[in-house]
Amino acid sequence: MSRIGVFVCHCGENIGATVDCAKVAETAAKFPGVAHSIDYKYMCSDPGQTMIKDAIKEHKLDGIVVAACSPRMHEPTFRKAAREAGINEFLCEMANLREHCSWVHAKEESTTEKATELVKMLVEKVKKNKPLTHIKVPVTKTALVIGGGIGGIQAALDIANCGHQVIMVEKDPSIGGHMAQLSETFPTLDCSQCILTPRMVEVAQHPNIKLYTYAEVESVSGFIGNFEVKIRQKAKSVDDSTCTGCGLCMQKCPSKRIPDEFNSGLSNRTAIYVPFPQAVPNKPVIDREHCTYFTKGKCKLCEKVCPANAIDFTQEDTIIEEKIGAIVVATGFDIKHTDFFPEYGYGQHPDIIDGLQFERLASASGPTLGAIKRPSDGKVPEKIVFIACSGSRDHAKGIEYCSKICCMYTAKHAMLYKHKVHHGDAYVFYMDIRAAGKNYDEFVRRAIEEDDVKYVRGRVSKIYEKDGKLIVRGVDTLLNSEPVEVEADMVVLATAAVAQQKAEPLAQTMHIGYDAHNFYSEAHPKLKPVETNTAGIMLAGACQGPRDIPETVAQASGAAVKTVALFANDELTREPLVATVNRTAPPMFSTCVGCFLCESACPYLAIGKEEIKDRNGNLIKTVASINPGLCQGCGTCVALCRSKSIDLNGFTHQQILSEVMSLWNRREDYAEV
Amino acid sequence: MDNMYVPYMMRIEKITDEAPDIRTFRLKFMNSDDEKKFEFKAGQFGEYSVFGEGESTFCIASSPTREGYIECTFRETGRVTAALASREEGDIIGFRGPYGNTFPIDEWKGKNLIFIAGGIALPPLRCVIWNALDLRENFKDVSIVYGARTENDLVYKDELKEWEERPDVNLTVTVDPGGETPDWKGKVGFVPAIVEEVAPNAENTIAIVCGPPIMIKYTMPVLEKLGFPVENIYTTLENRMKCGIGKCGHCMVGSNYVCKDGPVYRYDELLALPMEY
Amino acid sequence: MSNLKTIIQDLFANDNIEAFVAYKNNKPFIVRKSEDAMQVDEIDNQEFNLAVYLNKPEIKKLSKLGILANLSTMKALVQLANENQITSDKVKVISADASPKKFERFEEVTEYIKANNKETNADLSAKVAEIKAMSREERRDFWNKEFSKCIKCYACRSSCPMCYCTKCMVEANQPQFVPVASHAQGNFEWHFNRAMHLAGRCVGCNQCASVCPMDIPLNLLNQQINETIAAQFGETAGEELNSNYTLSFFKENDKENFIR
Amino acid sequence: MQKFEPKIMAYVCNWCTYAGADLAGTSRIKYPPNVRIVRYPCTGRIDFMFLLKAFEAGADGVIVSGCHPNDCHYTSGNFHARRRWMVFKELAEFVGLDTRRITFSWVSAAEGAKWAELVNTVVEDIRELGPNTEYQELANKGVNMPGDLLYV
Amino acid sequence: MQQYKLSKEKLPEFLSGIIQSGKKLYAPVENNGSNYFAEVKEVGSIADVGKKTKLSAKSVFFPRCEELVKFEGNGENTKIIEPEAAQEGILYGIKPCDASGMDYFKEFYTKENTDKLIADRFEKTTIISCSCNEATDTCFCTSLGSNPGSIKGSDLNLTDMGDSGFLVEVVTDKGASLLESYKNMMSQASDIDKTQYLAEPQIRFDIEKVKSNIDKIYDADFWQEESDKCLSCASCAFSCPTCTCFDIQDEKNPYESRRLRLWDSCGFELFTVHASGHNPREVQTERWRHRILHKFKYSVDTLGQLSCTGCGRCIDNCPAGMNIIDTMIKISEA
Repeated sequence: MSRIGVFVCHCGENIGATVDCAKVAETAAKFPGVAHSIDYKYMCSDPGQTMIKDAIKEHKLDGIVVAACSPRMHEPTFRKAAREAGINEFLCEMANLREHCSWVHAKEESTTEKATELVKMLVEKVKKNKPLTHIKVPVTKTALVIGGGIGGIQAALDIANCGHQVIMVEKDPSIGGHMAQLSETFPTLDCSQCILTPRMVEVAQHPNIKLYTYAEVESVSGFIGNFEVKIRQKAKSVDDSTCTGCGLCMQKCPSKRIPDEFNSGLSNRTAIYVPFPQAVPNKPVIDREHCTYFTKGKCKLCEKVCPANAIDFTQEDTIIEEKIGAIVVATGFDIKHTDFFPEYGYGQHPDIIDGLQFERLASASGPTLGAIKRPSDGKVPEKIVFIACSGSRDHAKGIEYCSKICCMYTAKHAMLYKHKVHHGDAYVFYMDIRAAGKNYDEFVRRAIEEDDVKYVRGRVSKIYEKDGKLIVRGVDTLLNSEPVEVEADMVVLATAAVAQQKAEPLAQTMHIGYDAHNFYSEAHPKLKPVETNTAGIMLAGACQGPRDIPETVAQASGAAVKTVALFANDELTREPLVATVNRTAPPMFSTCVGCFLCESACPYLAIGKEEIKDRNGNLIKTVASINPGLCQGCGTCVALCRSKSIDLNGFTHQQILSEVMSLWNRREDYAEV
Repeated sequence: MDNMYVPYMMRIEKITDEAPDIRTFRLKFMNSDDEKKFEFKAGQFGEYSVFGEGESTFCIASSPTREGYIECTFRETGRVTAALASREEGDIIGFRGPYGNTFPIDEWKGKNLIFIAGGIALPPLRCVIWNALDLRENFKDVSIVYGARTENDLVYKDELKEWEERPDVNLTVTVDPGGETPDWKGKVGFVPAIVEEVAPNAENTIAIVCGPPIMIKYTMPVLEKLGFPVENIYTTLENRMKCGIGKCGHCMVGSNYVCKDGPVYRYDELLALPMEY
Repeated sequence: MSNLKTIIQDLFANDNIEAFVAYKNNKPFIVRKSEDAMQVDEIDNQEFNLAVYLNKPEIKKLSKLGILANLSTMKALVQLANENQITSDKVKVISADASPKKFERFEEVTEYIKANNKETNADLSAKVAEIKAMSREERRDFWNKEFSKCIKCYACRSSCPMCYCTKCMVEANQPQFVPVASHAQGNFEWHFNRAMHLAGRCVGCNQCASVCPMDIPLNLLNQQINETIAAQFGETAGEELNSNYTLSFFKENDKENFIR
Repeated sequence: MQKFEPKIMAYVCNWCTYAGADLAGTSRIKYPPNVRIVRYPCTGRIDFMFLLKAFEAGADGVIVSGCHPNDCHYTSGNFHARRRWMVFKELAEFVGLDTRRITFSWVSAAEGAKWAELVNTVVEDIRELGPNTEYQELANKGVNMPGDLLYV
Repeated sequence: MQQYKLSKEKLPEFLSGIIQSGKKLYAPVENNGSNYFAEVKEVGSIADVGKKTKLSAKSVFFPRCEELVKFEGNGENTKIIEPEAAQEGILYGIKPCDASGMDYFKEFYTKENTDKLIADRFEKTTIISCSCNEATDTCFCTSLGSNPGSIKGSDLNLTDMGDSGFLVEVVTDKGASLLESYKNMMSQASDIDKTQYLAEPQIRFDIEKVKSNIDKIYDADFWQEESDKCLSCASCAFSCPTCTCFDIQDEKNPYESRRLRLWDSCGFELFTVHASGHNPREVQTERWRHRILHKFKYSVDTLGQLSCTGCGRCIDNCPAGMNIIDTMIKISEA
């Protein structure tokens, strides 16, 4: 039989006034397996803890039950005491006599009786407790940052500045992301590139950051602290190490009519290109889809002109394998394009543009060098209409959420327009103005009040062309929903922010959750906003949902801190309260039959397949195995397992059943009612 | 009613931890009348039980020459053994027995004895080893070859030392390759190989072999090669048993109820049985 | 020679199968050698769900085999595939109908099921409804009476294509959840457990009831659960590949009107 | 001999209902002492067998309670539990178990008052129903009975 | 041997006399279209004894769940409580094949290491068998050298003679003493030969050939073929009149515990498995062979008699259509 110690705490008067603690201790002493039982005024006090430690040694106890307050309060205290006395801390259990008994019941015999039974339950449970050791997982102190936008840049720099290695993967030829495309930023109207490019350079030059541009994450395996990732480095066709970035090749390239992604299609680029002048790295890649050599089999002009002999048409995609300990996902967002809107002409009219296109028009480095000229004929628009909530908050379009940034950038756009075209008229159609943020509402008010932007509350039902003008037809809901028509020269749609096209497959690669709109899910909406359900994978920026730059940067720093915190120790220590799949003697090896119905129930994707092989390497059976690095111990798989092959440390079938059975109700104790 | 399923009440007098998960209990009868009536011989076994958890079958590991108590050694593998393992000194458990046949130790007078055991199978032999050692003058050379997976898995470590030191016992202890620590002074290798190495003289020698099926399988040919006639080799079977009295059918091998007609078999008797053990 | 026999012999010759599960004299029959194919039945109305043989250890360990499958066998095969117990590489499926056809992939099996699915459990549904209409005490007494016959021979378990655990939970004894004994509690908990463990997995072949030597209508339990699951979650076992298992899957708007 | 006092077993999850019951304590909300709480990490951990085992142990009533949907500490344990309970409850009713003795509920960490109210209601309901002897009796039906049709 | 004639009308009177005498009467009763042995409280509930019951009558002597011993309290205060003694009873309506199975059963449990619990029930139970007028197509008692009028294992034997009533044969003293109080209902009938009324099940295999082959077929090829469709359930063993195997399991609550004897079957995969995981009869072929050899060889070795009575229940109840007759034919032809 076991040797259990029972320690009943009076908690001053808190328990003692209602429960007869001495009697509880006295009765508990008679329970089978109880070797020592005592009550004391304050168990959590130093003398109380000393008493427990001494009793453990003196009575050779192999388990203790402290009957005191809620385990949510003092379990760590008493487990520590147990550990200090030389027994495994998981051989300590608490009976909740305060919150669940003395504080909620009257001073009656039945209350003491309940207290006694609560102790009995835990005595029976602790008899079945097994010593557990904390799970230690080694940590590879290298972080992977996916995405080289402002979120990724911020996270990478923060982590790298803490002395840890960072690998950054960017799908485009240059880092910078959407922020590099912006002209000015709200609410300060400072130049976006001016604040971003120094940070891009910092990334490129940081000794702790390894940058892979024009690369994508191919696969992720492993678990927190121990991921293995395969990165596909797409063939650049230019040897980075020899290319000097002189740009001769781009001047000579004959394919010059390729829509420029950086300028949102408002200008063209060559097949060998750098996306923009301040690109990092500032070395071109060949876009094989449009390159004459790759499409038609001859040209090689660039090769001929390259003074450094850096052009290499034979390059192939390579797979780079890296071992990493944590991942920061900062893949950003995309926007809906004008072709999404039938009511606005399916993007057929060149003068109906989206927000990013307007950013490029307004940008000094843009196709018009910052002059607001309409794409169709290059004329300065005299009257311009901005339509907020284009697609957002629209159930009919399947986008119920608010894109969050549009109110602010629309105000910014209107202001930029007014600053550049002083005599022009700017209209903004909006649903609500959401300008919560430091100096945000003031910014919008400035647009309306100082720059005389005309805000019309109402939706635009239709835009059509008439006599070279764009007729914008909407309603003004503040004026009794009267129809409004504006004859505009140009229309800017603040289109909905949506998840990146490849967000879903990437989430599946990493096994992280995502919502119906393919934005990635945080582990907890309030308390774990930068973590995902997969331990060791953090989120930064708009991949989780639309957000602006300061929020993205703040979150990126948060994700960086989570990563650095993980890297603070060589080993990751986790509570051992995890599920395990049993292993039995051969020839069965495990009672698990490998149905893997548990697999889909695990919210943490902690359940994997393990192949059991004989000495010759022949497969005997495939069984479930639970990665203790990922399991959080909810026990859903345990309850699902039909053959009872999975059990949960700390809450085993044996422990719980013993607790339940200890409450056995003796019928003969009752009179008939 | 004379109910054969009613156990004796036994008190655990002493618990010895032998190896990881392996313990020895020394049991005393609660009722002195039971104790007086009780008699057993080397090779017999019993059903040890925890009330409400079930019965488990182990040999009696102590020698009949040591009176006043019985001992059993068991490994924690299932529900009953786990319940037994959680008992403390002074606790009460149940015991039924003795059951089964015995080693014909009287017939071995004047012969050499070699005991060959592997792992947790030393307990059945320990009974007959002590029985022989307590009647040492009846036998000529006594040798013991004992092997376990690792050093830590060896049971009766104190007694191994005692046998080691006795001049009239020739003890060879071995562990499987990889199971030794740097200080290990015994042999390294599997039991059959060590038996071959020790090469006991087969003449006028009785070999008593007990171990896991795989060890038996490879040791027997070695003994035959060394010239042991099958009639001079004994072993004891450890089939699954429930009742111990030849009724429940679990231990049946051919028409033999191992619990009643065994567990001790001479090798030629064993060869006559179907290979269902 | 009939089509079926030719197909079986062909499987032995060209697909290297080691066994073929079929019927002989209306009973299950394992064809181990090509020439034994001549003995199989050609009629196509047998009820026995042969999929259960794929769980038999001696057959499970074979590397390749074939099986004659009626509709319920096919559903069981699909469900077994969903539960990672068989693969189409290993198991060749032949339809048990007037014109036996070989399916290369389980996708074809599901198509066959869709095309040929029929509502066969109308009588059973009626019986379930009848029991549901009883008072609680009547229901309790009805089942007590039925379970009292159970001798725990486990024919229900052995004959169920979805009962393939190598060690059934009644044989797990640390702790012993379900009493081994065939007393009222042991029987009740055994059948309750079996029904729960088949929830969302039972393909409705009714084999448990038809093999029971004590004629306990065990299929009523499964039918009741199948009906609950169909009504509450809109799911049916064994009809689609990779369909989510009812109990390790959820929808946020699952019904919860019984929760306070 | 005592007067019948219902014995209620409560299977609760650690993060919501256990904490809710703690809150009832810190708020000193009184409720009857008939309830014994068994702590689980999550309602997802509650094997349906434990519900039957509560009956075997002679519980007159059982409360099963966890986090409200979407509040699960482990994100989805309660969703899984909810499905399982649905199937369990329907089957239990079908085989004639007295499901009035099992109460499923959601009590969050903030709902101390709801917890106290729940215990009050359940204790009163079960007091009405009387002792639960039916299930415990099963253990002796069919033992030592010659013949094949035992407890018809 | 004494023989009496009992008219059809008097039979219920005879049986209700037994019930009234305070003895327990076990007889076939009907449930969902099949017959089972159970205690009957009134004669009217006895089913047609001509129909084979689903299970043998062994549950009357060997209940499927029985307390071997009970323990009250914990630790030092543990009290051992032994089961109560059996009650006097009559088993009526058992077939001759079943009765001879019961004879084997009794022999097995009493010959060596007597199991007092089972012996006590045999001692206190009088067996009245009823000869078969009709056989089913799974009956093969005649193939084993027995016949549908066999009196082996019976204390009294009844043969239905149609309109002429029943022929009552007194087999044992126990039978005679039971009849003592009811003799007035019967008339002497020593000259009747019951053979004419008996069913004539076809002889399916040559038992002599089986006996001569049984020692040499252990390694035969047909075992796999024969056992291939076996699903390892226990419906054959549990319905068999001579399957004696059992399991012992403990149950407990915090106040008391009990040790139960439960039916078990050598067909279960886990029946023989060792604590180490090693299983001496790992595949079903070995288990089926053990079952057959136990019936036809091992029981002959140990008790000098076959332990198959030809009742055919294993064939009737097998989910997979296993047929012991097929195996016997294979053995006889080996």
